[in-house]
Amino acid sequence: MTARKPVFVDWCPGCGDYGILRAEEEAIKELGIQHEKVTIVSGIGCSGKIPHFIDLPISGVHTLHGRSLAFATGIKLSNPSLEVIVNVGDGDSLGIGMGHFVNAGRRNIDMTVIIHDNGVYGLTKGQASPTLHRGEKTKSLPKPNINDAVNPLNVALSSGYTFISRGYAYDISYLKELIKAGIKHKGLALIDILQPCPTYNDINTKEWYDKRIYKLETIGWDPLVRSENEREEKMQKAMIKAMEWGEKIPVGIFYEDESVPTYEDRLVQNIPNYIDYYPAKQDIQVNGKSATDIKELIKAKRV
Amino acid sequence: MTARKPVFVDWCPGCGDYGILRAEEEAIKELGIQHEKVTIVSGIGCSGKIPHFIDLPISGVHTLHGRSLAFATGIKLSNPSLEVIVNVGDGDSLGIGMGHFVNAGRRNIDMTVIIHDNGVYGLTKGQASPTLHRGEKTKSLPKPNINDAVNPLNVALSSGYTFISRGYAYDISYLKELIKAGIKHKGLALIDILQPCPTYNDINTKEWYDKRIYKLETIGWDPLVRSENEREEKMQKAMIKAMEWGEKIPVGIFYEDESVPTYEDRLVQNIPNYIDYYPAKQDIQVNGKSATDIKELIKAKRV
Amino acid sequence: MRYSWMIGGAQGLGVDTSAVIFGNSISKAGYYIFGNREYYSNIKGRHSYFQVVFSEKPVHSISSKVDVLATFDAETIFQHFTEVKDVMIYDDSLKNVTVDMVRSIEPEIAEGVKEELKKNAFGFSVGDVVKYVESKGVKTIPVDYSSILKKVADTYHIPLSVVERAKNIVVVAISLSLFGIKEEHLRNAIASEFKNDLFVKFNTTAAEIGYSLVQAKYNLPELNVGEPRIQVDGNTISAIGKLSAGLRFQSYYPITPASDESTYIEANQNLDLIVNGERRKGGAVVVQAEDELAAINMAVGSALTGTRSATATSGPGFSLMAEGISWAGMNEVPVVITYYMRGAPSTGLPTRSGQGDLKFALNVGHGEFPRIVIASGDHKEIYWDAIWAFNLAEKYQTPVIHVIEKTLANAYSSFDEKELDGNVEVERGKIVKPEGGYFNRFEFSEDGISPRAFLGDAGIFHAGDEHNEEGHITEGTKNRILMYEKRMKKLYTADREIPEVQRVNVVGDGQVVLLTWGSPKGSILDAMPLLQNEGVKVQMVQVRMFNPYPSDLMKKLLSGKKVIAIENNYCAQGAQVLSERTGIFPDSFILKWTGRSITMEEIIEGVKKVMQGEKRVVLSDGA
Amino acid sequence: MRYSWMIGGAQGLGVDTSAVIFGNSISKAGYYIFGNREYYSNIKGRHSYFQVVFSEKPVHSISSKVDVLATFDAETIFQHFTEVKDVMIYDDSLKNVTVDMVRSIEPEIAEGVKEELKKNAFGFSVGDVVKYVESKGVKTIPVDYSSILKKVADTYHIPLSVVERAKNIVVVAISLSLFGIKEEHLRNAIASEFKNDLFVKFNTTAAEIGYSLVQAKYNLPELNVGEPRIQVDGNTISAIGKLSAGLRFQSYYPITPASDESTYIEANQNLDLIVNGERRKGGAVVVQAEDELAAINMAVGSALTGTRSATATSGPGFSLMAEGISWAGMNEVPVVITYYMRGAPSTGLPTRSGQGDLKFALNVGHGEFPRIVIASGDHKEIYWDAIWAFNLAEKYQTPVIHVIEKTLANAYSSFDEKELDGNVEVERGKIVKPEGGYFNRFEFSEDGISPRAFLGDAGIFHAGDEHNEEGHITEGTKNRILMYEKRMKKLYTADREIPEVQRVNVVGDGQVVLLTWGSPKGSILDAMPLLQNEGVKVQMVQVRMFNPYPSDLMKKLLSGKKVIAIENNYCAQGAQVLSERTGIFPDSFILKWTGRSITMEEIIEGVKKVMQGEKRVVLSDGA
Ligand SMILES: Cc1ncc(C[n+]2csc(CCOP(=O)(O)OP(=O)(O)O)c2C)c(N)n1
Ligand SMILES: Cc1ncc(C[n+]2csc(CCOP(=O)(O)OP(=O)(O)O)c2C)c(N)n1
Ligand code: SF4
Ligand code: SF4
Ligand SMILES: [Mg+2]
Ligand SMILES: [Mg+2]
Repeated sequence: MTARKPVFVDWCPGCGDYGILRAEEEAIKELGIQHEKVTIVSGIGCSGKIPHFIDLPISGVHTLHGRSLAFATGIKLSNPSLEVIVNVGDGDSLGIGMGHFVNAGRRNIDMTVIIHDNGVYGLTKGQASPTLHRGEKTKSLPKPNINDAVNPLNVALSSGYTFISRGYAYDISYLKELIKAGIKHKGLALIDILQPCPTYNDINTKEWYDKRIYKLETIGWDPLVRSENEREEKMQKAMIKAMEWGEKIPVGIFYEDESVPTYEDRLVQNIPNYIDYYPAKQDIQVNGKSATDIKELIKAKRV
Repeated sequence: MTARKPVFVDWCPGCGDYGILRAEEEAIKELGIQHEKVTIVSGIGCSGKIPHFIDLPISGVHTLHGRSLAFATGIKLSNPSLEVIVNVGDGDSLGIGMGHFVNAGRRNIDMTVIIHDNGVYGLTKGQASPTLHRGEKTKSLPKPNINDAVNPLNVALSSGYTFISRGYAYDISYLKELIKAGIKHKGLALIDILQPCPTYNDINTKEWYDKRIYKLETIGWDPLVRSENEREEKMQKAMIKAMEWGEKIPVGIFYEDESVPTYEDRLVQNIPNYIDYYPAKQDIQVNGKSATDIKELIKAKRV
Repeated sequence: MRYSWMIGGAQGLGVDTSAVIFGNSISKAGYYIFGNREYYSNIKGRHSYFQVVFSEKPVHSISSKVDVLATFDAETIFQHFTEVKDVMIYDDSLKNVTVDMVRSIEPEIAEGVKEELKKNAFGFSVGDVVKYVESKGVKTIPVDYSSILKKVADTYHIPLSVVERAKNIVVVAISLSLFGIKEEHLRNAIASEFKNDLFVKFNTTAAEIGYSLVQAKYNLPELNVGEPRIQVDGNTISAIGKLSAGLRFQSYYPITPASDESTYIEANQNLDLIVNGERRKGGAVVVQAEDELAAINMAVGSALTGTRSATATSGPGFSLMAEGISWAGMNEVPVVITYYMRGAPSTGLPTRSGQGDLKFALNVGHGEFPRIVIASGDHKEIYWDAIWAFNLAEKYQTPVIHVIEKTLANAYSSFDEKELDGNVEVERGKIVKPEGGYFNRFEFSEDGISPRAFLGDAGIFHAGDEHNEEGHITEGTKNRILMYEKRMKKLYTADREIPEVQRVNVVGDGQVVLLTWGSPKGSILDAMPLLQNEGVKVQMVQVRMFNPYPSDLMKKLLSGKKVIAIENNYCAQGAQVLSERTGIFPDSFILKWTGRSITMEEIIEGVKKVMQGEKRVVLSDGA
Repeated sequence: MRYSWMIGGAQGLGVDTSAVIFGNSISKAGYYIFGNREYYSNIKGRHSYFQVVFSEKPVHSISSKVDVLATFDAETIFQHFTEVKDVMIYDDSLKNVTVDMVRSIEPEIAEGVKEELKKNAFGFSVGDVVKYVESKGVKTIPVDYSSILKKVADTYHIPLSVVERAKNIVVVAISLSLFGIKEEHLRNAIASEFKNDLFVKFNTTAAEIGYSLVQAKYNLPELNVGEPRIQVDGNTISAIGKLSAGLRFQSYYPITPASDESTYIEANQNLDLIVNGERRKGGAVVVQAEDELAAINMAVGSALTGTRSATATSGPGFSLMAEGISWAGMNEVPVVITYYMRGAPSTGLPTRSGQGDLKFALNVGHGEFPRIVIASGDHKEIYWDAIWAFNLAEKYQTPVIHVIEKTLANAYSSFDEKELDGNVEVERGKIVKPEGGYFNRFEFSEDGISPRAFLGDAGIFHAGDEHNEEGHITEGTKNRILMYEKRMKKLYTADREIPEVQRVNVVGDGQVVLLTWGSPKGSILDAMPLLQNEGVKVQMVQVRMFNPYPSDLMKKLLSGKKVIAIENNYCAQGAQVLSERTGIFPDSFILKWTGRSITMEEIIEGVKKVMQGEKRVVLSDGA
């Protein structure tokens, strides 16, 4: 095992990303997954640097702005034995990456998507992100935000995500449990993390959140879809709950449904031995010669 | 006025697009808008050809697959005196174009988006589009559809569209009225049109729809948000209604809210004379010399 | 001996199927064929046509003129009457249909037709066209399709609408009868084409009637096919090559003319493997992505797991892949992009062909990194190049772009099955299996190539940012110089290792070089003996790899010769690359950008014009 | 006379501001300056630095060595100690800090530092570095920052944390005092930089203390500034140029180093217009798009309404624009893309500079269409080129790519205000105002340029598909040949109309040509007189327009000369374009791809090495 050169964690002091880093690292450790089997795929932004900062021999794929879900899809479907976690910025996933964000829901691959939701484009100096509300003027903005915000939870619910949750970066132990639940969930899990950016976002600060956040458990919320006929009702309830924003902001698991087959399950319908003999595992050569027998394909073209 | 060379309408016989063409043409005529002030922006697909087929001296901008909303945004914001209608395919708008579809909601520009929702990628020979439900196997598919469907109405509602409606391609007179209402609506209007594709989609056929479709008017549906405090409730109701799909399929206006300022309204906050003296109207040269006086900008850089 | 046959008709009416049946019958009679498909970007109603050329020797190109034109609608007649050389089969009942009555014909094309007829003092109806072609010595064969169809419908007591498409078979049968091909071959072709029993039956009846209508005019002898032959199109042979190479993941977004390749792979995704003598099943995953941004990045992600992965697209989709390709270059990912070139720019002529994107492919994505680009000239090359592409990608750990033009993608040709024989080498390059812990993916090395491990084997880091040997971001200048150089070095290593002769096809000899790449190869090959007959001795130099470019060999081959660049584009981009790399400029150009392939005759005429001093010959044959 | 000063410190601690204040003070004393900014892709904590070079004559480049290095942290010392020539100001209390204690320094860089110190038998602490530089004859000035700050804080009864950043001002004051610049200039610079009164006060106090600490060492005389001068960075001057040209719509997606341009435009969106003598307000709309796919297509849509529109981006965003640019080419849309090049490929070195994307820009997007590409070499050129870009776009109705490198975007220079004087010509090309009805947007014409009308004026049709004169789709071959040719012809028209001398800057004379483009211009200009002093007479040839390429002039200029290509990339892409267009190959190369600009000294040394026979000089100066 090669030693690791030191990697300087270069986020700003007080950044919510430190909380996410801690919670995610702990979650991986507590779940006892073999570290080398974990691949963290990230986008571009302050958030995108996270795999480099994790101090475990996991793999990190620091990809392109907005595209991490596509990379993750290729990775997970080619090697379903990997634990794939996708860390994305809010601009990354809901602005430039929105097309993939929605379409990933349609597939329900067994992965975990973690949004660093800070209301700004951090690494490009604080422009408004898609979750900043209209009319709000953070200290980084010269004029009040001109666009409306999207609601990531409801977009995810409308697109097929089967685990919908929200965390808070400064409540590390609670967040760690959420991440563990998301990873354990069989299907595509979303964890939208309220992540204060003290450098650019002086509206959604720690103080602001601290007095608003409450846990869904405290109101006896039951997110679990136990049978197909519960699905519609639970989804409607979750959607309405997800609209709550203002004086009170709920965190926790809004919705969870394991009755929808994952994309991997669906693939097995077409490729019976997919799970045991997935693409990355298949022998494609023997002594430098192709192992694939294409004779039948050629024969079908005989004249 | 130059005469127009004949343009052959090359959709398949029986295609729902003919109904949309008729309804849209009639809507424009009945609204009495000066034809030259209408710009129809379209994407790529069978649907994308529509501007060429409209037999009026409107303008047509037949753009790229998935990108029509971006073109339309540039057009409308540079010349808000134009009536901009965006005709898109379901693959076009909800697959490759989903990022723009959602982010357009955040702006609420005064335009009308018309989806030709046929469940397939028509022009590329019938692959599943994002609105085809999982497990469905149209005659064009070799295997049942592996992806879940998105719900365009709910994605639009979660993203800020202020007029949400659904039409049916074969009910031309009803559709025409919907289109008129969408055009008249001040803000971003969505008309999701159920458009049978007899060539590739043998599931969502005319027969299939005819026995399922009912009009929201018939159940006394009231889509209108009359004041800000009605908004949340009406939106929740619309979301739940929009989930109805199966034995009964509602068409009509699900939600309408004119209390949200349009992007143009918001721009006026920053540029007071924007509406009267919009970009396309401004004089940028006089006798070939720049009309813009940059002296103050330069002076601010003096040392 | 070389014959050319063409069938046309509105899209959606079975023209393709009938062309395949015709080609099959001809093949069964022992002839080699080459078939080219032309169609509008439309699902139903626009004009499409298919040309089949055949010979007792392998054929590689289409012709400007057709011996037999098989039609059953008016538009085909108007679009193609100037191309018939010998026989035109047509529907008698259409005699009074005029150009202006054909709504699907484009105004520009209708204008051209009327001009041509007017110039020769004819009217604008099908009847006039019949007279026109007859005046040029063409034999015309009127057919009463409706009575034939009625007879067929009556025989099986089925509605006329069901047998409508049997028109195709009638005209195919007439054609085969003219050529003197045994009816049995057609019967067999029909039997293997249609799954439905009733369809086999009524089409066979239609065939019999068609056959009986005419006498053999050409009397082609039945040839003896020694070796088994296959007949295959470019999309399919590319797919088979990829699977053979070990492709196990393909992501794509539907686009003409690329998606048929992915559809074929998915349909055949359950594969036969022979691993250490044991047979087992393997599976290739095919994902329909939400767009091409996703498609390329899914394929790149897949490659990181050690899977041989690819995507296939054409111009608009390729444009969207630029950023992802740049990431793959930066992270030294072996990924294959099969680039089906079509008529550009933008949506362009989406169902036609073109070679206008070569320099874009060579320079795609921001920044400097090795992009290996290869281009195939025919169906056999496509197969071997598809395999080559993966070996190059893995050996040099960089994206490989495999260029195939629409014309080859949709055309089919027949050739001896043994051309695909031979050991399929799977060279995976420097692969290691670390036992967990951290792994330095980007270790510096002499040849620029680092040992590669796969996700899951160890802690491995990647970044689109400049990174150190561990894959972590660093902005230090020393690392930057070395890491950048390491990536670029791989191109020099490749240049050193890949023999230049493998990168260029040279055929024939002579002071005049026809310099080309891609599909014009076939037309040149077919034209060369004919040119030689006319006393023009030419050599064909076909570039198969544009990066790393075979500069030394090209200098040696071209110095002091008269070089004629032949390409399906406006700028002669292949020649521009030559100039950049060698300083050599062609003397003259034969170019075509109509989206239609270059015909054999165009090569012959074009070369002759050049020999007479023309510097730039612009080709326009084909409707 | 030429001095170089450098300040460094962790990002987010005001290094930029202090460099601006320093530059301002120097400018006020009558000197021309050139300032370059280097920073990590990071918000807070990583090392950033600023070099200011000044002289009584205009300056255009940075230097390899600095006369005065102004520091207040340890990392700056470690990163830059080998670059100090004369004076190093440092924080006394850091003496025992070793390289390994600085967590933010990258491991690769720390290694290098230790190697250098070890080689010279020094330890690894700041104190050791002080000894090291002293051993090289550098004067070191220890400063007790904490007592100074305490004094400042006490004076105004404010917490220490508030005055923390006054360190910057202290070190700036010491530096200015060393140079002998009047304190008054600093005081004025502080007053105009800070809005907050208290800030002005305590910074002024800090400045006074700093000033008093040292004696003047250089005694720069106060110069008389005749004409007014401005001091401006590349982002800003590009924005001003665009507004001056009539830009009224800009769409963008945030990206370094492009977005500051858009931010500036939005901040100044309410414009002064003078229309027929009358003053009125105009407004430029700036839209933050959801991605660069949207950004380019919004700008293209805007252009269709007759608005002068643009977008600005850098590598990753430009990659995403490929498809949109191809549509704009196909539909002959005048749109300007300001392309800020940075360290590539992929995310690369996102805050550093580079010239690695030139060939991508020249070939961007699938298919053949005219892409006009111009590249600016300094701030004045940026201004005039921004205007030129719009005129070219509208005259030739095609996308224009204006290349500016990161180094110029973030650097600032001062120059005489009158350099921006002169008539700003706004040439809109063939524009017509139809009175409704249908309009043929794509009319064939001799020069390839069709009359253009705007959306709203008439029924106008566009399509990414090949289209006829009316803008409707057609796949006919005759139209295809003509319409394609029409588009390409515009490039020939442009080539004919734009004098080649406008496309190349030629400075000096001699048998040795330094061939370059973009930012190296400045370093070459500054190096030329010094080279001449050493007996090396060189000519600079700077290409300003890559398409249409000034082939004839370049042949004339370069034939028979010794050509040295100087570029900020690995492949010498500008030279590759030269070879493609003229068959001329440079004799040798001076290249740098570290993301840092080429310094004046590197040019001098590089040219000397080449004169001694080196074929490829790789530069590496700058931390
Ligand atoms: C295609 C592309 N466009 C733009 C950028 C520039 N960019 C880098 S980070 C960033 C925004 C990051 O914001 P967000 O995703 O919210 O992440 P955060 O920094 O807030 O964690 C942008 C726009 C890029 N890297 N790639
Ligand atoms: C970037 C890009 N990718 C792919 C295509 C190919 N393409 C043309 S039409 C089409 C699908 C159209 O489906 P939809 O949007 O549903 O429209 P419809 O034809 O059903 O009306 C596709 C994928 C393209 N033109 N551009
Ligand atoms: S800019 Fe904001 S999100 Fe980025 S590191 Fe700093 S505090 Fe965190
Ligand atoms: S393929 Fe379907 S959508 Fe397209 S024209 Fe035909 S019927 Fe209409
Ligand atoms: Mg963010
Ligand atoms: Mg569709």
